[in-house]
Amino acid sequence: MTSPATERVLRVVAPVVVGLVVLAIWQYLVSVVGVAPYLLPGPREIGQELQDNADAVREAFWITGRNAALGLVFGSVVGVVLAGLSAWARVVDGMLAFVVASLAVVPIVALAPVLNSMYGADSQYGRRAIAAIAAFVPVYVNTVRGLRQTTPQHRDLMHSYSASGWQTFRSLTLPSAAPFVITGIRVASSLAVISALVAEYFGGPRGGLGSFISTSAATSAYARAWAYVVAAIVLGLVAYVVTVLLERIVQHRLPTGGAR
Amino acid sequence: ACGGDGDDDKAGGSGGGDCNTSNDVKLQLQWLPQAQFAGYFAAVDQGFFEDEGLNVEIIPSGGDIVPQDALAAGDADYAIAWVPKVLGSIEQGVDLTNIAQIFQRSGTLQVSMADSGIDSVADFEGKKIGSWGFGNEWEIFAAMAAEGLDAESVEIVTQDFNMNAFLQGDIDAAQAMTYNEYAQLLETPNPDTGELYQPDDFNVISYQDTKGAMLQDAIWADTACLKDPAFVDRTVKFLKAVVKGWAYARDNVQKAADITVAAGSSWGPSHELWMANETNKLIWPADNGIGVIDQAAWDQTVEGAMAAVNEQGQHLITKKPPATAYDNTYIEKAIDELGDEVDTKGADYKPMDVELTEGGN
Amino acid sequence: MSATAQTTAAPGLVTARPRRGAGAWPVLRSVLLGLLGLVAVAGLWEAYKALAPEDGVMVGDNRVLPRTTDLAMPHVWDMAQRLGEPVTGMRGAEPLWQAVADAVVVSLKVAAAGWLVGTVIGLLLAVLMARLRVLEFGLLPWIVLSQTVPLIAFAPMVRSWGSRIEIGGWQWPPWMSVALIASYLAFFPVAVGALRGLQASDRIHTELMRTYDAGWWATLVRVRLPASVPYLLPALRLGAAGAVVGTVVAEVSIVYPDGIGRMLVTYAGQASGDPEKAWAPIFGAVVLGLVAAAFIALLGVLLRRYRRGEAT
Amino acid sequence: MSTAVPPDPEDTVDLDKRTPATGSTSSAFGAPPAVEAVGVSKAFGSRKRQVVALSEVDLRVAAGEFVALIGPSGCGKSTLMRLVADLEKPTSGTLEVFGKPASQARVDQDYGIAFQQAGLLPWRSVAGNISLPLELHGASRNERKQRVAELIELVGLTDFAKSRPDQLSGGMQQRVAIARSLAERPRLLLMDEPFGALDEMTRERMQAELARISVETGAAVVFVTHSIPEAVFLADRVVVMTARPGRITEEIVTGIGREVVRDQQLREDPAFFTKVTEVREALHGAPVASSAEER
Amino acid sequence: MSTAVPPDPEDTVDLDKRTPATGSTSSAFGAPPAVEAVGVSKAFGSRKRQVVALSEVDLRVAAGEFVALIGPSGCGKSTLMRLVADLEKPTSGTLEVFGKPASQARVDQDYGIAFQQAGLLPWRSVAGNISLPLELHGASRNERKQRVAELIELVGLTDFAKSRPDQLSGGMQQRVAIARSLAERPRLLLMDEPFGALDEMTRERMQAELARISVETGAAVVFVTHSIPEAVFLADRVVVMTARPGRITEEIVTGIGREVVRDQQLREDPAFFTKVTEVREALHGAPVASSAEER
Ligand SMILES: Nc1ncnc2c1ncn2[C@@H]1O[C@H](COP(=O)(O)OP(=O)(O)OP(=O)(O)O)[C@@H](O)[C@H]1O
Ligand SMILES: Nc1ncnc2c1ncn2[C@@H]1O[C@H](COP(=O)(O)OP(=O)(O)OP(=O)(O)O)[C@@H](O)[C@H]1O
Ligand SMILES: Cc1ncc(C[n+]2csc(CCO)c2C)c(N)n1
Ligand SMILES: [Mg+2]
Ligand SMILES: [Mg+2]
Repeated sequence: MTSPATERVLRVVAPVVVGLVVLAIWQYLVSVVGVAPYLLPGPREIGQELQDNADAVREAFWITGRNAALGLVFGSVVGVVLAGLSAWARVVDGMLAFVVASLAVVPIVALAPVLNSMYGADSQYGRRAIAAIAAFVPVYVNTVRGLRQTTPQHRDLMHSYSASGWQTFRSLTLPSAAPFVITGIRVASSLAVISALVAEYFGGPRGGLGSFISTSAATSAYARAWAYVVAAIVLGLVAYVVTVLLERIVQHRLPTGGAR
Repeated sequence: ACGGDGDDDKAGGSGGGDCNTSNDVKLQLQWLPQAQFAGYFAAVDQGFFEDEGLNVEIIPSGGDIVPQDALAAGDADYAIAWVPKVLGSIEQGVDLTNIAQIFQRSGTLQVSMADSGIDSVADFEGKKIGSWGFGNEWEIFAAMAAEGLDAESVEIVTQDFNMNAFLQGDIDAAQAMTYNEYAQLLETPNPDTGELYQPDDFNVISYQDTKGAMLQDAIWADTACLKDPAFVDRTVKFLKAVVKGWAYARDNVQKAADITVAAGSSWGPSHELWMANETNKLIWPADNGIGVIDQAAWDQTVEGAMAAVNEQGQHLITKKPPATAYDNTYIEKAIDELGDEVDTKGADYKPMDVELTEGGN
Repeated sequence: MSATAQTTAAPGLVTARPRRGAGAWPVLRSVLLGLLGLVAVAGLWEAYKALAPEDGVMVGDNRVLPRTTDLAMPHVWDMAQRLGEPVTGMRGAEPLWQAVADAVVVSLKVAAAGWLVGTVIGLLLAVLMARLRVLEFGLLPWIVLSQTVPLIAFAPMVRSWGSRIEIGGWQWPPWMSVALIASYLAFFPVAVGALRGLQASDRIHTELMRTYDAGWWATLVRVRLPASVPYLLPALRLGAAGAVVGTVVAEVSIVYPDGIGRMLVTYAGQASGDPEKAWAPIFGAVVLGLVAAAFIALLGVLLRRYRRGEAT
Repeated sequence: MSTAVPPDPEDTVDLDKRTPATGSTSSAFGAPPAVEAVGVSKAFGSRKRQVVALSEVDLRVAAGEFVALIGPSGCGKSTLMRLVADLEKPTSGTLEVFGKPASQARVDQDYGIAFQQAGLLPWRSVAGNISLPLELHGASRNERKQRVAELIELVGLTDFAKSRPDQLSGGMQQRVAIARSLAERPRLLLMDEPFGALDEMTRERMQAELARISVETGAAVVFVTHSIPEAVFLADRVVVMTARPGRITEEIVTGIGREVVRDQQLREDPAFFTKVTEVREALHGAPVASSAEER
Repeated sequence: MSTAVPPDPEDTVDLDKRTPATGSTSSAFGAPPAVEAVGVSKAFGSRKRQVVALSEVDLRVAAGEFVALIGPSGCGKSTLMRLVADLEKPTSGTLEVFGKPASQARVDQDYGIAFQQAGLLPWRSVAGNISLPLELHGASRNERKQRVAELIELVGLTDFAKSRPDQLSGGMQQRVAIARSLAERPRLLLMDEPFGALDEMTRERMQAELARISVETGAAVVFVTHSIPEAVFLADRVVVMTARPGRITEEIVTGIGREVVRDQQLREDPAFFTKVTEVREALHGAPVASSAEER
C-alpha cells in the first residue's frame, strides 16, 4: 500500500532503474567480460552509431512507425468490431473461430510474400496489412473474452429494459470488456511494431528500420544494426506509453472493482 | 536479450589458442542446400573428404545466420561467404582470411522486361530497382557508383524469395542469380502466351560485365588459426577434397544435381540441374586453378566496396582490408599436392544445355 | 414467441434446455461452424477474385484491396489440387500434403515445448509483478518492449551459445534453441494477460482472505488465480499462437531443417513458377495453429467452473 | 412521523367501509390484469440434479393492485418475479402480463424491476445509474436531469449523486436501485426485497413513498418481503408461499384499500395487527401465540 | 417454536435477577476487551470530496459480550466493523482487539466475519465455500468434512452442499456466508446484517442458534442489524449510531444476560418491549408513540 504520490514517482523511477541495471550489466559484459563486439556491441558503441546516423535512423523510424501505427489502429478497430459481431451473434463467433485461430499463427515469413504479391512490393500496404493482422489477433481474442464478462445480473437488468443489442453493447458490454480490450491493445502495440519491422526483411520498399537492421547485420555492422534496434525499442516505447495513457483514461472513466 | 558466457577475448571464436585441428570439420554454407554448393556435397558423397581422413559436417544457413559470424564465433571451421560482405565484417573487427575463391565470376544479374528500356546500369536512374538486401545490394551500389549514380537516384525495393514482384511490375529491374532466380523466371508461364517465359522476354544486365562486379562464394577461415601448422595441414586436406568435389560436379553435372537433392535441397530436378550447370560456369574455366584469388578481381571488389554508398549514406567499408584478408598459399598447396590427379583448371570446360520445366519441378 | 407456446405438452415433464458443455453436440456444432467459416473465407476469396479487377482496387495511387492475379491469389481448388501432387518431379517424390504433414508434426513438438516454457515464465513473471507493484512498474514496460527487439538481434546468439552447451555426453539439440526462441514470443501475452487477471479479483474476495490472514500465496491460489481465468484463457491462447509463430520464425531464423518454417521459405522461393505450392506450408501453419487453439479450447472446458456467469 | 400523538378514534381505519380489495381500485373494470400466471412451474438444473423452484403456481395481479409475496428463503419468490420479468422462461404453464406474453410486456417496457441485489453498474455514478433506463429509452437530456434529481431526492442521496457505487453503503446502494426501478413510472413494479438493507426510519419513509407512488401512478406492484408487517402495511393482498417445491399456499386480502394513507396511524390500527397475525399463521402453518407482538 | 402456549408467568424474565450485562458474563474479570476503540475516526476520499464515515467513536466490547450496532443507512456501521477487522485503517484514534492492535488480531485469527454481501467464491460449492477458512488454517480433511457438514446442517442447506452460489437464492447465499464465519469458532464474531435477507422463521432459528453459539463458545459478537427487536433480543448492549458524521449517540444495556435462553418467550416478555421502545426512541431521537407496535 503506497500513497498515490510515491506510486506516481515509482511508476517512472522503477522502469528507469531496471533499464539502467540492464544497461550496466550489458556494459559489464562487453567491457569487463569481453564479449566480442560482433556478437554483442556495447551500449557506448551503439550510442555512437546512433549519433553518427541520427538522420538516417530518424528517417527509418518514421517509415516503420507510420506503418506500425496505421496497422495498430486499423487492426484494433477491426478487432473490436468483429469481436462485437461475435458477441452479438454466436454464429459469427463460431465462424470466426477457425479463421482467427488461423490468422493468429500464420507467421510473417509466410504472410509477407503473399501480401507483397497481393498489394505490390512497391507499396507499404502489404506491411501495414501485416501489422494490422498482427494487432488484430490479440485485440480480437481479448475483446471476445471481455465481452463475455458482463455479470448475469447486469445482463438481466439490460434485458428487463428490453435494451437493444446496440444499447446493451454500449452501456454494459463494452464497459465490462474495456480492461480486456486494453490488455489486447497493450499486446497488440508491440506486435504491430515488430511486425511492421520484420515485414521489411521480406520485401517491399527499402527505408524502414527492418531493412537496415538486416543490411547492417549481414555485414557484421552490429553496432549499427543495434542502433536501428534501439530505434525499434523506442518505437515500442511510444506505442506502450500511448496504451498506458489510453488505459488511464479508460480506468478513470470506468473504475472496476478490481483489487489493489 | 543479452548476456555472455566464457569465450572471452578471442577475436576469432574457436581461434586464438584452441583452434579445432581435429578431423571433425564443420563447413558453414551461406544458404540452404542447393547446387550452388554442389561441389561440397559431392565431396562428401564421393568420399573425397573421407579420403583425406576428414569427417565433414555441412551446415546450411539463411535466415539470420551470417556465415562469417558463425565462423568467427567458432560455430564452424570454414565458411562460404561473399567477399564484399566479409570485407564489411572484417572492418568491424573480425579476422578472417579468404583461403579459396571458388567462384571466379559474379553470378548476379539485374533483369528487366525486354520492353522496359533498361539495358545498362546507367538506365537505373529513377527506376525501381530490386535487391534482396542482406548485403546483396552493395554490388548494385558499386556498379551505380561507377556510372556516377548515387543510391538515392533509384528506389531500392526489397525483393523477397521469389520473382513475383518483378513479374507483376512492382520492380523495374530485379536482382537475380544466374543459377537461381533467373531460372525461376524461365520456369514461369507467361500469361500473355500461355508458354514459359523465354530469355528474349528479358533484358539481362550481368554485373560481371560492370565495374561493380564483386567476388562471390569463397571459403573463409579464422586468420589466427592459420598460424597453427596443424590447422594449416588440415586446411590443405580440406581444400584438396573440395577441389575434387567441384571437379566431380563439373564432370558429372547430373549426378552432382542428384547428390544435392539427396542432401536436402528442395528444388525440382530440372532446376537443380540448371543450377549445377550455371554454378560450374562461374567456376570454370579457372585460369589460375580453382580457388586461386585473382589479384585484379580482388582489387576491383575492394574498390567497389569502398565506392559503394547506400541510400542512408553509409559505407560498406571505408578502408582497405588488411593483407591477411586473403591468402592463396593453402589453395595453391592443395592444387600442387593434387598434381595431375584432377583437372584443376577446366580449360576446356563446356557447359551443357539445360531445359527448364514449369515450376522447376 | 407467445407465452402459450412455452407450455410443454406434458406439464411436469421437464425439457432441459441444452446447456453449454453438455454432450457432443456443442463440440460438433463449433467444429461445423468453424469449418463453415473457413468455407466462407474460401468463398469470399473466389468471389473477390472473380469480381475485382486484376490489378486490385485502387483509390488514387493506393491499392486498398489486393490484386487478383493467379500469382497473387491462386484459385482455391488449384491450391487444394496441388496438395495432392508430388512435391517435385523427382521419381518417388512423396505427395505435397505428406511432406507438409511431416513438417507440421516436427514443428508442433517444438512449439509445444516452447509454449510450455513460455507459459511457465510468463506466469512466474505475472505472479512476481502482481506480488510487488514496484516490480510491475519496473518490469512491465520492459516486457512489452522486449517484443520489439527483432529476433535477428539475438537468435544467432541463442543458436551459437546453444551449440556450445554440452553437459556430460548430452549435447544441446538445435530444436531446443528453436523452442527457446518460441518461448520468447509465447511468454509475452501470458505475462501481460495473467497479470491483469491476477489484479482483477473482486475486492470482497481478497478482503475475505485478508480476514483469514491468508498469506499472499494462499490468496493467489484460492482467489486470484481462479478469478484470473477469464484473462488467462485468451492469454494462453495468444501464447500458443505466439509459440507456433515463434517456432516457425525461429526455424527460419536459425535454419532448423525439418520444420514448417524452413518449408515456408523454400517454397516461397519457388512461388513464381509454382504459386500454389507456396500455400501448402501456410496451410500447414494454419493446421498447427488450429491444433494449438483446440488445445486451449479444451483447457477452457476443463476450467469452465471458473468461468461461471460468463455470457455465451 | 413518529410523534407521540395517541391514536385518534376518528382516524382508525374502518375496514368495512372500504371498497373490496382485489384489483378493483384504480383500474377500469375489464382491463387486463397486470399479471396472470396459470399453472406456472419452473425447474432448474439437469435431469440428474433437478431443483423445482416453482410448481403449478396460479397468480393474478389486477392492474393497480399491490401484491406482497412472502415465504421462506428459497421458496421461489425471486424466481416467480424473474418469470414475470421475462428473465426466465417457465418450464410449463402460461404467464401473461397486461394480457400479453411476458416477453412482449418486457419489450413494451410495462414494468420496472428492483433486484434482490442492487446490481448497479460500477462504472456509473449514482446519477448515471438512475438515468440508465431513461437514456436507453430516449428521454431528453433535460427530462433525464430533472427526473434523476427528483429520484435522488426521493431516496435521500442528494449529496451522493456523483459517488460511485463502491463508495456507498449497502443500504445506499439499495436505494439507488429502487430509484432506478421507479425512473420510468412503470405500470407494474417488481420489487425483490427492496427495503431489506434499510434501517427502520428510512424503510418507513420508503414504504410511505412507495404506497403514494403506486396510488398516484396507478401502478400494480409485486413486492417480495420477509417482513410480515411490511407486507400487510403495503399490500392489498399478501400471497404466502412454501418451499420445495415452491407453491402458493394462501392469499390473504388485507382489506386496506389503495386510498388509505399508509402512515403511522395505520401501523397502530388493531385491524392491522389482526391481519399480521393471520399472515403469520398462514406462513408458519399454525396459529401464533401472541398476535400483538411483532418482531 | 410458535406453538400457541400462553406465556407462563413463572418464565417471564425478571431483569433484576440477572447479572449486570456489560461484558461480565463469560469472560474472566480483567481479561482484555474484545474490542476497544478510542477516538476512532475514518474519512474516505480525497481532500476535495471527503466523506467522514466515522467521527470520534469510542467503543468497548468485553470478551464474550454481545453488542448490536444499529443506526441509519450510511452511518458507518459497516465501516466500524471493517476497522475492527483491520480491512481499513482508522484516520485517527486507536483500535485494539483483545488488547492487541487490530492487525495483530487479524493475524492471530481472533475473529470471524460475515460481510453485508455474502461474498462467496463463485467457483466453489457451498461446502467448498464453508471449508475455505478451515483449509487455509490447516484443518485435516476429516475435521473439515465433519465441521462443514455440521455447519451446513446448522444453516439448513444440507440438500445444497454441492450447489454453486449462483444456484442459490439470496437468503441461502447469506446463510452460507454465516456458516463460513462460524467455521472456526472465533472468539469474536463480526456480523454485518447477517439475517437481512432471511424470512422470519429462518431468521428466528438463526437468531436462536447464534445466541446459543455465543454462549457456548463464550464468543464476543458485534452484530449490525436494522431490526430493533432483533438487536434487543440478541444483545447485551445496543449501540445506537447517527449519520453524517457517524457517531455513537447512545448505548442501551438490554439487561438480558447471556445465560437467558433466546426463545419465543423472551420475545413476549413485556420487559423486552420496554427495551425495544427505548432503543427506538434513542434511534429516532424522540419518544415513540406506541411501544407495543413493532415495525
Ligand atoms: N440458476 C439457478 N440454478 C439452479 N437453481 C436455482 C437457480 N436459481 C434459483 N434456484 C433454486 O430455486 C429455488 C428458489 O430460488 P429463489 O431465488 O426463487 O428463492 P427466493 O424465494 O427468492 O429465496 P430468498 O428469500 O432466499 O431470496 C432455490 O432452491 C434455489 O436454489
Ligand atoms: N470506499 C469508500 N469510499 C468513499 N466513501 C465510502 C466508502 N465506504 C463507505 N463510504 C461512505 O461512508 C459512509 C458509511 O458507510 P457504511 O458502509 O459504513 O454505512 P453503513 O452504516 O454500513 O450503512 P448501511 O446500513 O446502509 O449498510 C457512507 O456515507 C459511505 O458513502
Ligand atoms: C535472406 C537472404 N536473401 C537473399 C540472400 C542472398 N543469396 C545468397 S545465395 C543466394 C542464391 C539464392 O538461392 C542468394 C539470393 C541471402 N543471403 N539471404
Ligand atoms: Mg430471492
Ligand atoms: Mg453497511
